[in-house]
Amino acid sequence: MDRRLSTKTKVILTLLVIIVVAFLLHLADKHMDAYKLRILNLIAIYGIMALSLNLINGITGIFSLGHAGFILIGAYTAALLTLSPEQKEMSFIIQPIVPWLAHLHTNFLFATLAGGLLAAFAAFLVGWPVLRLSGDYLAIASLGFAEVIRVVALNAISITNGPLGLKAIPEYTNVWWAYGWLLVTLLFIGSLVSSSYGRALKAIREDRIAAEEMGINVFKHQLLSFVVGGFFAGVSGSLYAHWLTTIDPRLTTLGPMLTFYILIMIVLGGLGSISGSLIGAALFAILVEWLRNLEEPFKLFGVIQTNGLPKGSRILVISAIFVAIMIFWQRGIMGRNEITWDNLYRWFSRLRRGEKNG
Amino acid sequence: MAKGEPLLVLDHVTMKFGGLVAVDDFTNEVREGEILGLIGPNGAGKTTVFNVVTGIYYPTSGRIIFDGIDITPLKPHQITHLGIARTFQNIRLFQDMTVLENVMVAQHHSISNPDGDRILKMNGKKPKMNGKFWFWRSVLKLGYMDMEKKMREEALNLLEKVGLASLAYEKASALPYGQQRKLEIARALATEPKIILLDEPAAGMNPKETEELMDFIKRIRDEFDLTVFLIEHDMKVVMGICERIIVMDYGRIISEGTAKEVQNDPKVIEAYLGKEWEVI
Amino acid sequence: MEKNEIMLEIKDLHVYYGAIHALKGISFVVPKGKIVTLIGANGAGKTTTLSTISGLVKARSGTIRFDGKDITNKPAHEVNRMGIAMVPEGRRIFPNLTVYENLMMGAYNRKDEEGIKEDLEWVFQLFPRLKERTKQLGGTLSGGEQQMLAISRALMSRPSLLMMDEPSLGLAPILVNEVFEVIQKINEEGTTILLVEQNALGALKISHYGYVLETGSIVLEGPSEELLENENVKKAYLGIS
Amino acid sequence: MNITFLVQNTFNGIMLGGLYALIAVGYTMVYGILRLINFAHGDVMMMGVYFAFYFAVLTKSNVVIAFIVAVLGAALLGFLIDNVAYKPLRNAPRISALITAIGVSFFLESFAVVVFGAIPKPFTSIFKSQTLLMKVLNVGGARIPVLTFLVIGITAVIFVFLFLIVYKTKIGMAMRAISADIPTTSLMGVNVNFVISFTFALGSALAAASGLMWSMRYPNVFPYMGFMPGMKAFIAAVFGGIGSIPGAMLGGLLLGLIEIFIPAYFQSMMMYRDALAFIILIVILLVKPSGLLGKKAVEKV
Repeated sequence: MDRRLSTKTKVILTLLVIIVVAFLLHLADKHMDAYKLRILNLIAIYGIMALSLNLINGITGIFSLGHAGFILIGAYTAALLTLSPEQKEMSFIIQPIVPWLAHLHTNFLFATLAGGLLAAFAAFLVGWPVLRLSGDYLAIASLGFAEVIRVVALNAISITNGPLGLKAIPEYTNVWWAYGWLLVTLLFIGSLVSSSYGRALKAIREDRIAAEEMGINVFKHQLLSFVVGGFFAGVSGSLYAHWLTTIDPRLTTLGPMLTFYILIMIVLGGLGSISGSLIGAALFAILVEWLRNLEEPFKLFGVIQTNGLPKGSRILVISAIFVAIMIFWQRGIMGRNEITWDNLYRWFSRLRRGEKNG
Repeated sequence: MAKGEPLLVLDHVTMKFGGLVAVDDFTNEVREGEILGLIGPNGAGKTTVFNVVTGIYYPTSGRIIFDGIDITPLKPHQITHLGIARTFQNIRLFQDMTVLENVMVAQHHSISNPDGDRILKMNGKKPKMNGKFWFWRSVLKLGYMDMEKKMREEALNLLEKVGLASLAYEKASALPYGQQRKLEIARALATEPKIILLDEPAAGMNPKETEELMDFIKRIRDEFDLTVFLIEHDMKVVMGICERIIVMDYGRIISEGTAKEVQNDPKVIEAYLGKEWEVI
Repeated sequence: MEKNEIMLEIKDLHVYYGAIHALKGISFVVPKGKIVTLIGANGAGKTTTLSTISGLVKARSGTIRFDGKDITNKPAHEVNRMGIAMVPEGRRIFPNLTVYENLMMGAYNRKDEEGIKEDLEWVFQLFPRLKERTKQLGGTLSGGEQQMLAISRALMSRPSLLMMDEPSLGLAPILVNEVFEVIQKINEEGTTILLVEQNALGALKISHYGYVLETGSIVLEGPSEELLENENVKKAYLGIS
Repeated sequence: MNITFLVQNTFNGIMLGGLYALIAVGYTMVYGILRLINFAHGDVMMMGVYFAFYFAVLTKSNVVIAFIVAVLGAALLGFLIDNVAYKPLRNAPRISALITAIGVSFFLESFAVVVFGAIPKPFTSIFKSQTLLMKVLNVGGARIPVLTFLVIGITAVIFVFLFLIVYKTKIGMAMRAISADIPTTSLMGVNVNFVISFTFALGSALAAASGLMWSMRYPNVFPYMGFMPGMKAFIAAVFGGIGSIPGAMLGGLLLGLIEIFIPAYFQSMMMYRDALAFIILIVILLVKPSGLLGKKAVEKV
């Protein structure tokens, strides 16, 4: 049986949810302490990263490991555009910044858009060769491209300030920017996935050859998915840069480590599920922060005083959980299912019927 | 095009893989409106013929003409857009998608296949795509919902015709084997083909299902105004519904004709049915 | 058939591939020293039956007894060690190994150097053509030679039961003849054989007993001579109408 | 650009290439058998180096003993990783195994951070006397450290052993058979899972051996030290044709030479040395995906 709500009802319900969430965010913005607020914003940033990678990996079935490269491009582009000319002059101590970039200065919205667009363009350039490969070759090649991007960031000193990175980036990322962009990402990717194009992308994931034989231009659709994912990765990079306030091209900040974090989020939430990505991102952000406690002194069973576990233990715990998920619980929290109004409606009506019968 | 005219022409088509000649100088045609059978022992190169026609492989030499257009250099998605649909020997449904979605994927080329349209226009034919900018229209929902509704109705309509309407919202993987075969045919029909290539449609079916399938193939041929080109192992099916039969062995055509003619061809008996021989 | 001579006994075997019910409770026996044939159309479940016996595919329910021991769902390498060898469909020669190495793979678990040497001589006697090609890579052999190698490789484990999946498939008619002759010869030298064939005519001619499979069930059985005379079999599988 | 310069760089290139080749062989053997890119391979190499370092520091024993312990320890680690993480996923989609491999890599790195600490350790401090390592020979004007000869020599010996195992023993034959066809190999009575675990152990031992020599040359030991050599070695394996052992050797050697020679002649490329390897990878994948010595595969429809 297919039970569905009318489109109108769904639009109204969605608007209602947006208003309620906005109100809650408003309350959080007013009353939460700065630390918790930062975590709240991080959840939104991770959410955008996870959604964009899931579009590529989970929905389209392209196993890309190059996400950090696009995020890096977005982060650097946006940060260079919002940093004041004076600040740029001050921090570029190894080599002075190139003149055309020194005085380029825009507001946060344009900087973020520019970051997204440049990342999308990079995705287009990278996708063109990489998408001709298949399976794990593609994974390695995309990781390789991300590394090339990182090595360039490390060495193009007059543009990126090399290993020193960019400092004193204004902390523009607040609840409204973060969740505003998350909403845009969610609506865009959600709308794409539920359209005929989304079905085509899923079909490519399920069986590439059959999809081709059904008249789908597989390469073009994969590239499309790659570019859209790249755009939002760039956007998330901008938000991330203006959240961190300091960025550098180390292996652990905007390198493969970040890609692996995002991969954990989408696997945890369920590869191929949009709502799963959001859940995965939120859980990951909270888990990582909560595990910070392990590294602080704490009392075991309330009695034994410990000095806390050594630094890095939380990542160890997370990676162990990750491997365990892959072995025992590959589908993650949502599998490929979605939380949609129709599904909720079906679920509630079943629940009600069940109560009547019982 | 009138009934009986050649619709799909294979002209000296050869396909080699390394040293192996899978299809060797294949020349024949499929005529408008007919049900043509392609038979031969395992490994005779039958499926390779389908793969070459639908663009999975480019032939090593030779030409393929469909509806007056040389499709030899074209890509699979372009060829599908022109009107050739197929099914696979080992069912290749989109397993994790619903029955309805499987059919709707096959409609996608009607809004996103400028490549195919270009070929049609170049050959002076009517383009098939309904308008432009569908990517942005579908994401921003600008006039897209009507299209979605139309596609959905057409898909449900098609499922009704083939008798799968009641399973529209089931996952394809949850269908019994016979129904999966049927869905694969329905999905192929959703691309609105002129010709449909069926690769062993009766494989794995019991005699009763096979019987139904034969009726089904004849019915869709008439209802959808189709030409059917099928590979089959089950001699009952081939002899029962094919108006003309091509027999292949070692990549070559060894015989051609009606069921009766082929059955009595000694070359066919030797290659396909096993030769009488003496035990030591 | 007499009970005490039974080498392999299948009882009510059910096998699933995902949702597909591939074997729907088949039962049959292979008596010691005989050739038994399974015939049926493509997709009837013949290969599945052999794969389940050899341990490559897991049975959902039912039992497989070999020499009185239960071997149901034992891993493939243990089944092989108990004395069952298989010639898989499509030969499955190791293309990157030499002919000699392919044969040695067959004898993987044997330690008796002398016995291995003896059997090597034996298979070279059966297929003199292989002897000239011991140093060649398996992948460079012709289809017929690969089939000979596949059979020889299986024989190198000195099995008490030899299972063969479509040994005549894709071979030129003249080679088909040769392969069937060899199967008979192997059987005459004491190896029990379970044969799966699409070439029903040839298979029934050399075998003692046959079973007809249709979509996962056995629909007919009997001594091979009787099956050869059966009207339904003639029509469906022998192409004689 | 004189002959001395050429000799100098050739030796450096062969040494680096040999080290890549030793790691690459592990990738190629595992890939050949399971079609799995064992992301954790570079990290196994890192663990091997830490094993040697801590064994030498804690027991104050001879370096040679520490090295042997480290190689055996890495082999055991490889065996364990296969059994715990990959074996349960043998029948899962290949991409699941790949993700798991990334997780294992991640796990080993953070394990090293927690247990061994994130601060780099000076590897050569475990050598009681460093005179031999420091010694430099004069070869036609070029100054070649003794270490370079040592590394090239040991690498060559290891490769001879590897070839003997893979081409002259029963288990080596089984390994090659598995890489062609797993089910058929099990029909021959081979315990496939055991052979696969053995392959992991062998590859891990070779990676550890490479890591130890690597650390004598670049004595900075830290938890992420396996990442780059691991990636490079993978590239080397693809370069030579993944799945082929001679290919991995050739690919490793060529990559080492390229990485030394290009920056030597074009100073400005020095900083982009790491990017170079990836660009080679992408070009190879696009132009000849089967690599120099690999075989072309036809997709079955």
